Amino acid sequence: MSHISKIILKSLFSKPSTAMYPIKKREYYPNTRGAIENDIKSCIFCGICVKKCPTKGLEVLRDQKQWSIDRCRCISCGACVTACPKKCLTMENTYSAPSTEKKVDRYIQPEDKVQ
Amino acid sequence: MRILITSILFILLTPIAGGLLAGVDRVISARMQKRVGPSILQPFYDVLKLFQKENVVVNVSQNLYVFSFLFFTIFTGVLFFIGGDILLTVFSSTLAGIFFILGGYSTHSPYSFLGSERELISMVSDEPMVILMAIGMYMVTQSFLIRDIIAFNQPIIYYLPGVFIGYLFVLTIKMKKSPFDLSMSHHAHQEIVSGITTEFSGKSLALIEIAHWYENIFLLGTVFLFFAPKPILGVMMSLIIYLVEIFIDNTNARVKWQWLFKSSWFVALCAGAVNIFVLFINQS
Amino acid sequence: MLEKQITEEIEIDKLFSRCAELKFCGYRLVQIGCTRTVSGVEINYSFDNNFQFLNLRISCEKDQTVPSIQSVYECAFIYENEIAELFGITITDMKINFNGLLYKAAVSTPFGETAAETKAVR
Amino acid sequence: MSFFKKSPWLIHYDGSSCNGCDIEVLACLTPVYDIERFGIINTGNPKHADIFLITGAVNEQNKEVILNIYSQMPDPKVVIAVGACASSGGICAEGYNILGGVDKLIPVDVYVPGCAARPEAIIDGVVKGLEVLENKYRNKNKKK
Amino acid sequence: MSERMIIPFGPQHPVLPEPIHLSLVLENEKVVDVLPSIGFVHRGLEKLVEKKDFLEYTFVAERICGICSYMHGMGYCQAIENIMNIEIPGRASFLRVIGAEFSRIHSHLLWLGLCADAFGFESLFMHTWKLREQILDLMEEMTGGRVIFSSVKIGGVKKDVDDSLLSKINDVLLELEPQVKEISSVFLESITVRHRLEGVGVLTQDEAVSLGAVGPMLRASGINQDMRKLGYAAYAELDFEPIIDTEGDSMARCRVRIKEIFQSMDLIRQAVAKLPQGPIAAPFKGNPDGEYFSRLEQPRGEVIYYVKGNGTKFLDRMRVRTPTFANLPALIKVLKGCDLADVPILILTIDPCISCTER
Ligand code: SF4
Ligand code: SF4
Ligand code: SF4
Ligand code: SF4
Ligand code: SF4
Ligand code: SF4
Ligand code: SF4
Ligand code: SF4
Repeated sequence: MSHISKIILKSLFSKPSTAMYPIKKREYYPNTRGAIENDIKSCIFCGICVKKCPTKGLEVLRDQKQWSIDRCRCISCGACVTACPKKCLTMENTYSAPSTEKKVDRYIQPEDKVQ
Repeated sequence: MRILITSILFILLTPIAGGLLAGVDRVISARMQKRVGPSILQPFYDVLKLFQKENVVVNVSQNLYVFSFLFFTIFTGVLFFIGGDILLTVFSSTLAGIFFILGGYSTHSPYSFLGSERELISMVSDEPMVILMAIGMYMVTQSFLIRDIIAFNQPIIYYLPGVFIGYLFVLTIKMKKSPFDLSMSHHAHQEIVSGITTEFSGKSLALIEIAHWYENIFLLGTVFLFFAPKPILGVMMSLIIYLVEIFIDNTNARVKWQWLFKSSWFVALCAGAVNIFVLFINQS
Repeated sequence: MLEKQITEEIEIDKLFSRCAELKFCGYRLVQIGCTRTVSGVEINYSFDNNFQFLNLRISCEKDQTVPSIQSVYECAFIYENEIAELFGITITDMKINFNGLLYKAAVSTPFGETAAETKAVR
Repeated sequence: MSFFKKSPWLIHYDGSSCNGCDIEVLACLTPVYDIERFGIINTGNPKHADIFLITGAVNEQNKEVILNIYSQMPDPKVVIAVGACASSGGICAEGYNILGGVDKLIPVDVYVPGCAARPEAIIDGVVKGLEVLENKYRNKNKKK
Repeated sequence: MSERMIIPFGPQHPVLPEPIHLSLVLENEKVVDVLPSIGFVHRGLEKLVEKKDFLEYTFVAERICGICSYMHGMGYCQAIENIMNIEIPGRASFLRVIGAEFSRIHSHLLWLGLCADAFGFESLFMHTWKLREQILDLMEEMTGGRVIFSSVKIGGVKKDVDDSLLSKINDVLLELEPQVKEISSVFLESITVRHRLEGVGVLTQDEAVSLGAVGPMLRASGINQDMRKLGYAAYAELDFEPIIDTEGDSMARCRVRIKEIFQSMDLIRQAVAKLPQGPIAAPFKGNPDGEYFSRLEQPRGEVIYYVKGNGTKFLDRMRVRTPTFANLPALIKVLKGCDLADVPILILTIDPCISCTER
């Protein structure tokens, strides 16, 4: 009883340890695993990332020069990043935002691409 | 006329005071847990939201019981604050409790059934002490009327320290604070889910919440009685006791009903009955 | 770090007596696990005694039955029921029998077909 | 004036999650994240709840439980799918016992991606859910 | 008033973080019979080896459970490494110990919090979980994840730890140790807590063995058994003794776990001090052919991965026998005859991990 009293009184008269998210934004570590981004300009639509993805969350439409990711499927495992031969995929250290619909992010390569 | 005004004032002001006290409880508990916690007005938001919620009624008698519970709780408070008979307040608060329990039983859910059973046990546990308190006050002031008790020339605590300690103990039971929060709780960590209130939702839950505000104010009023001739001290003491209850809530695990039963009777006997006995010897 | 792991292949009818022996020698039942083979399954009964790992293995054709060892190792019931339910193996004389209601999976005996059958599908 | 935004009570059900998202939901209650700041109470009782947080995918056995909880919640209510598993099935979608994301069973209002969904993401998701809750209440009143 | 009542306990229940369903047959508030039914989290992950190759399966293995995620990955990779005769570099094996022991601390703190919650001690739950956050922050800085670490891979680990992080680990442990001491003395000394734990759910030494209990459950009943003594990863080079208690009640199990937190802190310090330089992963080629039973000590006890490869990308079999699965018979035993109020504590006392149990 005395130990917990001490802890509790100490807490009562000191600052709470709440991080106050979302009023205060949070800094993530460089290592933190988050959303996958594609630097679409250098993508060659080889489809290797699609094959390596354990959740089948990626899709490549070669003829439309489109690479897309289903945010709701991705488990941030990084397999696609490791596999990409052009190293155009990166893993950000921020998470993909919640949404009211299932979000598929499409990246379409601009026509006038310089390779 | 004065009685009428007091009653109306009580009925109108108590929910405000009771709700605020509940808010203070939430905030202080959070701080004790090193959290920021909700706004102090949170209990009002909760109740107002519950009124906006769809009402799912399990059966008709359920609402009747809740309404009776609220009615008799308010009645108890009114009786108390207009200075009525203390035995009658004890009786009517018990009656209110019984309606609450009946409401729990009436839903036929195993959780609320068990919650009601435990509430019944809590009542049996705290009742002796409450009655001892009434008797003690009578022995000191020679009256069961609260207005006479208040008018007594000295704080009653001088004569009834043992009874006061015993009463504080049962106060924890009555306020449904840990370690004695066996019959219901709205935070999710109870083996019987929300206990008695499991099957209540929407408006009826809001009414139960409001009834508890009235009840808390009434309970703090009884603490005040012990210090009555010194009103400032009395109010201070009731608030301090309330803080102590929050503190106890946060420093204890929930005990089992057997322990609750044994300990409360033990305390009633040791502190309460001995005190009364001493008084009796002195007076005769 | 390689731990020495002994696997003893035995006949089904020796299983019970061998388990009783091990129990007598103070071995603890670690797990029972089932693996599909070309024509049936093999079941591994793993034991441990003071970090000595010992494995009994029986092979069992699709229509063969396996005796329960619950009367030797009480806790075997959970593994035996699992095997019966997921692999569709008949285990005889189980004291505690969930009758296929342990997992209640969407597919009954998901590991039911033999490895040969799966290869064919693939 | 609606008070849902100020006092959303939630119920959390762990579908067939790996516990990852689960303990992150619990972590949201603890001092560092403290979602009680938003007036949220984890009630554990469907009849008291406004928000239904589900972690993990739907499988053969828990689909009835989820339907049951959902139907016991009084209106208006909001469903939030937390984590890749609850949103789409995630890594285990190909398992024989998995039906898929929660939206296969009941309408989902907010999807929180991630594996595991971070507490910050869950807080964002709940805040989004509050808007939806408020709108649902307004629409219901309009219809009346 | 001895009518019998059946109350459903779970799968959705506020004191259970996970879905397990028990039908409790009550006589007043005494439990006279327990009928468990599981399967609410059954996902069929073992069968996924037919659809994912053995490299991809590492991600699945990590997601068998989000609490022991680190050790699930580690156990699976160890099995593959043994089959393929991959020698992991020294630095990797020490890093694995650090990761695994941090997981143990976080898991035990998590358990202590849930246990406090189960006996209605909310403030204690909050304070315990507050301490846990510091461990998670450290884990995130090291591996990138708070609960799913994705850190172990076949042949080693994915991310190295630099010197500044190593000294941070020491600093955090130094700061954390007195705080954990303070919290744990509440568990060990508070009157109401002792009233709820002591003598509750006693499991004798013989029962523990014959019911096949593992981990703290077994050690609290006086049996010396800790798989780390097998010396996998770098445990052979570290100095520690399994923690044993003799009472066999819930308090003993609580004591064992508390002591293991300090033991893990000590192991991490040893590992940090001895961490060798060098690469963090060994290259390898080919597919696994052969079988192995990989045994590990998870926070909840001994876990077994049985992996059987056939020389192709796809494994023949991957079976995991998790500690909770092995502890279920003992749980059913202690539940019979207890008070309803003790049910949550008894369930928690085996530290149930349903998701790995059912996979
Ligand atoms: S692997 Fe890289 S280059 Fe190939 S399709 Fe994927 S992102 Fe584009
Ligand atoms: S991170 Fe993993 S799950 Fe996400 S897209 Fe890449 S490979 Fe797929
Ligand atoms: S996302 Fe689902 S369906 Fe796709 S690979 Fe993963 S588990 Fe399978
Ligand atoms: S112990 Fe009871 S009163 Fe205290 S926070 Fe928990 S539920 Fe609320
Ligand atoms: S120790 Fe081994 S060999 Fe000796 S009797 Fe026992 S089982 Fe047989
Ligand atoms: S999304 Fe990931 S962390 Fe969450 S339950 Fe699924 S596998 Fe676990
Ligand atoms: S025992 Fe529990 S925590 Fe450990 S790996 Fe299994 S599921 Fe995870
Ligand atoms: S015991 Fe199993 S389900 Fe529970 S946290 Fe650990 S791995 Fe997950």
